Amino acid sequence: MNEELSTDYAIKLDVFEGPLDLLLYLIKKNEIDIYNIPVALITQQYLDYLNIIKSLNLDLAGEYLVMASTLIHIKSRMLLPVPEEPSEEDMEEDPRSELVRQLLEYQAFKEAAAKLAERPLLERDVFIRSAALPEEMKKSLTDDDELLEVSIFELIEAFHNIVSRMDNKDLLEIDLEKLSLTDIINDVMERLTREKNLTFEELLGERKDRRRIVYTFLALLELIKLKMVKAYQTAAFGVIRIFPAVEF
Amino acid sequence: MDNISAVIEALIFASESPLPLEKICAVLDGVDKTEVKDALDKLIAGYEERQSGISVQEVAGGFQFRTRPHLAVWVKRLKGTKPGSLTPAALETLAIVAYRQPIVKAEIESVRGVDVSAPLKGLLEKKLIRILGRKDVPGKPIIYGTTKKFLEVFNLKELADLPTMRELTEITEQQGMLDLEAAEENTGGQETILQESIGEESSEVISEVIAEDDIDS
Amino acid sequence: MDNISAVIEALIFASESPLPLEKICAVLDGVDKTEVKDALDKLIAGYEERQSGISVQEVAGGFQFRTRPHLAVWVKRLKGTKPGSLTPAALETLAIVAYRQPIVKAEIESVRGVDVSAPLKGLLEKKLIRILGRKDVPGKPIIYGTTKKFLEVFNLKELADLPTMRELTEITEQQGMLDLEAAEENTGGQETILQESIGEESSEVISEVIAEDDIDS
Repeated sequence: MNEELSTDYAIKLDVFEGPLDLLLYLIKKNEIDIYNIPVALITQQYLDYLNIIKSLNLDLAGEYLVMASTLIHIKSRMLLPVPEEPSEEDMEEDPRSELVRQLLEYQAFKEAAAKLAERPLLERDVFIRSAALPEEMKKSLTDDDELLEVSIFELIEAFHNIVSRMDNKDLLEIDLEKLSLTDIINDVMERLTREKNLTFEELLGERKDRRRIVYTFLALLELIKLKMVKAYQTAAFGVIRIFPAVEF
Repeated sequence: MDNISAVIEALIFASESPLPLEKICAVLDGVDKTEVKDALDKLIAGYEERQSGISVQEVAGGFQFRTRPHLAVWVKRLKGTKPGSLTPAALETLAIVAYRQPIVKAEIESVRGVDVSAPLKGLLEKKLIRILGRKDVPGKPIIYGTTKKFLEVFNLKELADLPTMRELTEITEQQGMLDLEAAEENTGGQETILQESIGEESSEVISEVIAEDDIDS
Repeated sequence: MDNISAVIEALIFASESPLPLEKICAVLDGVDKTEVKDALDKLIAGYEERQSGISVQEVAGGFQFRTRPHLAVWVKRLKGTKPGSLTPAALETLAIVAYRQPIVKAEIESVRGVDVSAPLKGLLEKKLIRILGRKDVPGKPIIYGTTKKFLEVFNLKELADLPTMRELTEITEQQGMLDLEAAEENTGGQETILQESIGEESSEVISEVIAEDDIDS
């Protein structure tokens, strides 16, 4: 390895966006054809780079190590002797092909990102009106049936904030099952409010797949436990009717 | 240098408050004040001549674009262009209802630690939550749940589409800590990963590299 | 009735977000759509002809006044430059989401080759991307997509307005032939390079370089 190369690494230490970015850099640096990467050379330079990072005690993301092992794996496969009469499979599988595909794809997106950054960006290259409209205008603009612009992300963050303020985090464990159940619970309650009382059959409606039946049943059990609904039966094995627990 | 009138036009447009002449001069450092004033007058005159829908007005000691008064009737027809947002209190309350429903007010308050009457009312008005029913326990507390509009606003097909705790930790947790853990894990695991995935030949090479590495660091 | 172009000018100016043609038509109830479009075109052309400091741009499915890009330097002098531009990691992640949406985190990571939790979070906070829902596969991963704000920030009319991306197949075809020749040449040299660079020498060089570097900084 030559000195110039290592100087260069040392300067560029922090600028790589990941192992693929580093590999692209090495390929460009060595003026290598991306379709025919000399794996031994690139692997060595790659490992040299990791060495520098480690000796500088910088954090090294795990992905770099995974790539190191991938490179070495490819290298070892390329060192295997080629069979005298190569079969069809051997011909079509260059051990490097998957890596090349990945590199090309990454390169394409890197270029796309650069192109995006060249556009006239709001607040960097172009600016919109930031002055508020006079009060009398503003009023009429907002007294409409209000549009809301909130993202789930904000909702999650709000919930996350609450959780991190609490000691007992188990209380707030969420699982998908529970949420699916809640969908049905909301549905059941909505229909009970409208119809006053319903049979289990009626609750199921048209959708009678297995999952739906099970969830509806579970939802009812939950609602009864929560004392939100009551279930009545006129006779043994008779039809079960569901009522809201409290009229409102 | 760019056309001074155009620069002034952009400055007045982008300014948050009426832009005083002095400030324009300060930005156009080096340009004579009378020249700036001339360019500004030309700009104002241009909008007047064209009878455009907006004009540069001198207000509160500065210059600002405003729509023309006689067009106010049209502007007022333009409704709801700015989507509203939720207050942090409303957002937190909504989050609790969304994830913990069906839920009563006392339960929300025990999580948030404060009275939630106001945010609950706001959310009901905005039709993001609704009353599901009452609980058959003393006091008959009202039970809240989210609405269809809630799903629409948050672009969800169903409640089960809400991200879970684990996922939200993944998204919101500070990266720093995770990286450190991952790094440690990986350092320990190196040898194993390499040996598993690589033939004997090359693992020698790696061991060398790693050995060198250990000495260096 | 007022001059339609002037009304449209006032409406676009007053709107808090890019104003869609349909909304203009709705306000100008009774005016023929082609007439509205003509007046709008005339308005846009007027600003172009005058080489004014602001112009009407079509972004995110609507029309909006924006300052001209070449005047940014002046506007920044007025407003002060704000940091907080996107990091390369965020930009790459955003590009992948923009071109590949709807997309899940694992797919983004497989393209970038690194964990994308941090840039994803940043993009969500900046409201450039949003959670679209969940993918109906085991694990129900969260699906991401870009927002309207993404279009606004990047001055795009719509997603189809994204710059065309270099197609992978295209590159493959171009270079395919050349590689075969190059491949043979290179195979010979590998062994040598490998032996040269692995020895102790190289790690010494590195240590030296690092030492130098320390002194320099």
